[in-house]
Amino acid sequence: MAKIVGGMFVSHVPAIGGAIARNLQEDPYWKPFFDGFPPVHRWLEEVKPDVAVVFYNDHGLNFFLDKMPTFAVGAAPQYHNADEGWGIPTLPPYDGAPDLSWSLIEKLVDKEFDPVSCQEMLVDHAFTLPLKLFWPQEGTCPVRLVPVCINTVQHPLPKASRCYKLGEAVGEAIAEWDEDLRVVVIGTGGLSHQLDGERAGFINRDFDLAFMESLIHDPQWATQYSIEEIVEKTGTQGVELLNWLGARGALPPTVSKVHANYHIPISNTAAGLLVVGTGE
Amino acid sequence: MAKIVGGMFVSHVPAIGGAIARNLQEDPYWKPFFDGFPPVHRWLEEVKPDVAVVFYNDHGLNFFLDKMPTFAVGAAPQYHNADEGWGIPTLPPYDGAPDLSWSLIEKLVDKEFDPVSCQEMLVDHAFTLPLKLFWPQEGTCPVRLVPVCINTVQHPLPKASRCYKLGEAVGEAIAEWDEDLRVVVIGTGGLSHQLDGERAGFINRDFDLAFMESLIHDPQWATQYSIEEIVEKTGTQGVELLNWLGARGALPPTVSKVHANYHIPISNTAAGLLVVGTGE
Amino acid sequence: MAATAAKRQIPGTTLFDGDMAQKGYALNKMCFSFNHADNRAEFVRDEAAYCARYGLNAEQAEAIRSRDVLGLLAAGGNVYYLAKLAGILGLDVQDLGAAQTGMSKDAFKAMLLAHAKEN
Amino acid sequence: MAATAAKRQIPGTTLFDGDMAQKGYALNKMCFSFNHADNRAEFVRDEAAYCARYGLNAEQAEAIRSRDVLGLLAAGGNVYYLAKLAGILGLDVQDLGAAQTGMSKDAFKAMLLAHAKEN
Ligand SMILES: [Fe+3]
Ligand SMILES: [Fe+3]
Repeated sequence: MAKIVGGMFVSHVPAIGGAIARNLQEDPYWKPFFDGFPPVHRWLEEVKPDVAVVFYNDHGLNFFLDKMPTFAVGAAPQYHNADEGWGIPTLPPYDGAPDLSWSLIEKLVDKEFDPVSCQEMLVDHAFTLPLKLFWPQEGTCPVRLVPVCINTVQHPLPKASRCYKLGEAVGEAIAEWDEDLRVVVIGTGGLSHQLDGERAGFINRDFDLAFMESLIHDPQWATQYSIEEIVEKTGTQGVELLNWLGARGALPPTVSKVHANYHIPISNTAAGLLVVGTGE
Repeated sequence: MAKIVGGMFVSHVPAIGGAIARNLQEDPYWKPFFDGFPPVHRWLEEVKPDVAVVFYNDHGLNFFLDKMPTFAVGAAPQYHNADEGWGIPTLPPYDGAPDLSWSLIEKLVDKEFDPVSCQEMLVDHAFTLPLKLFWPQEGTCPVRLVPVCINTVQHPLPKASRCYKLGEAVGEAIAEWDEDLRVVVIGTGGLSHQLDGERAGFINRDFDLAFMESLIHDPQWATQYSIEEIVEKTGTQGVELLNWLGARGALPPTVSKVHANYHIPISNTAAGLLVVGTGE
Repeated sequence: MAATAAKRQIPGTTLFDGDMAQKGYALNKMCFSFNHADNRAEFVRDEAAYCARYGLNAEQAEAIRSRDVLGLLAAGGNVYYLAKLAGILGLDVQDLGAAQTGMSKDAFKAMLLAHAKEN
Repeated sequence: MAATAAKRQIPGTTLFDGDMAQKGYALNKMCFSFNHADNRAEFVRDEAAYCARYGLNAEQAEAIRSRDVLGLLAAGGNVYYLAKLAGILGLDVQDLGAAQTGMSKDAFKAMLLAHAKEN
């Protein structure tokens, strides 16, 4: 049976791609951010996941407003990254786990979720950069992937509680998957930031820290808030924390903290990093 | 407030497009099918709908397996028909009702449905031919449209009960819509037929007639069946009756029969037609 | 490992699920391209080259070459997309039905009509 | 009639909902095209012609011409797509932030840093 070994949560910002490409890990601006990752690398060497299920949001690479899914699940043999228009290097393709993907999709539909199934799917920086941060080695990513994309672009966005339930259903489907796999769930995006409008530059340190803490001890805490409230508290793009909630929903109620980091700012974003283990 | 005046349910087959183009309404093969529609035209002149919400399935015109929605809702100002590859004439564009569409999408997401929103959307024969049968006059269709597309192509398909609930949520959203509109809901597809496999040509008259009857007096009757059971009883394409269930879900529990017709076959399909009124 | 749980067996019927979709993706993508007249014309001009461009495997390419409808289905073809191929080949759904059931077209049409007389 | 129910007011913030999406579709579609280098080059070659080809309205075309970030948002632009336009113009998110808040870029960056010191 497949086992979930833990959850990894991290912000994503295109500029991280440029910093990696230019080896700026020790640059004073970037060091406090990149210094968060060595403990994560050590943990990954211990838990040795085979597969990662990645909850993320697309930024207009694979999806446009002509067909904007609330939830989309990749079911492709391979996922390609591509030019997003802001000049960061394109990363090599990722191997999929399509049988597992289909099992998730079947169980989601059975539990009255209405996912889009994607047998071809471009993955953007929200997917690729967290993987590169977690597995920085040259070449292809050493785990097989299942992308789960949540709409954070076009309102109405799915409610926080719905994203959490989506994660719960994903977690149950993984646990029922009859193959001896070690699975890590990943949530990317946030934390507080706002790129657009007169409130651009908005950051809410208190909320971010409370949210990160809640994922360890009170995982449904943030589901009390409406989407509008989350935008108010975290910014128009801070709402990407929905991806963290989805991933957290897939984990058991009790987890233990492996590592956390929080740094303001990279670009306009409060960068969070959290890793939790299930003991598997 | 918007009012639902009734529901219209009809099979769709590409060949109907050819028959209309060649004026075969009086041809012996087609006459028993086309003779079903004059009573519907008279009813439409009485109830005078402004808007039609159409539950249908796409046959590989707008959606492919790279991004296959479970449920998709159109939110475009206009919907275009296009070449589907089998040589039937392309029909003129349809006016949308995007404000109503967005209201539906918001309420669906609030009720934990996960629709795809489509601000551009090609509509295929499953959408265009029923409209042409109901409103055969030259030129553009006289009602504004909201397309609701249900996946009947890529299994897992949404359960019958889920499609019915989708319809219920659509019905509630229409009732809450603060504009003085008369709305008709339409479900297209089925009834029993199977195009593929050694069982091609399968038709189940008893089930079809029971299903049509159930929509009047026991609308949730078909939701007792799993997708596999529906395929077994109605064929691989008979499962398109999910669109009828979606549309029926949008209507009040009690409706009155306006007109029905059932004819075997057109192409390989058992053709059903049912119109019910709400008394509005 | 099969992507899907134990399946209900329906005689003469295959549900187009994740297993079939994985198998047939290239074939179905090619058929989806037939929404455009230019692509249909190009397929007609050189079938084999068109199949190769879409990366069809040997089983799929041979099923196209031999007009083997059941073979196309077994190779992962979905009938909603294959119907666009049938359009190019000038086959209607009764031709397809006859080919799959081993009946003559007249017998297949008579069988359809007979359903109207049931009970 | 507005497509959406009465909205929560968040200062300096507009949710990209159905009303905004309807307004901004052409603009966002143009920005989505900037995923391709050829399209970016063509935009640079003749901005006005490129805007016209995507059917931008006068308000949108003028906001592009005058590099008016708040104007682009008011005209229905979504920041996830507008960011691709910013890339072409060589603007980073701090340039955008400065433009929208009326700060200098240095002041905007200092404001971001100040959040790290809160409490
Ligand atoms: Fe993001
Ligand atoms: Fe159909």
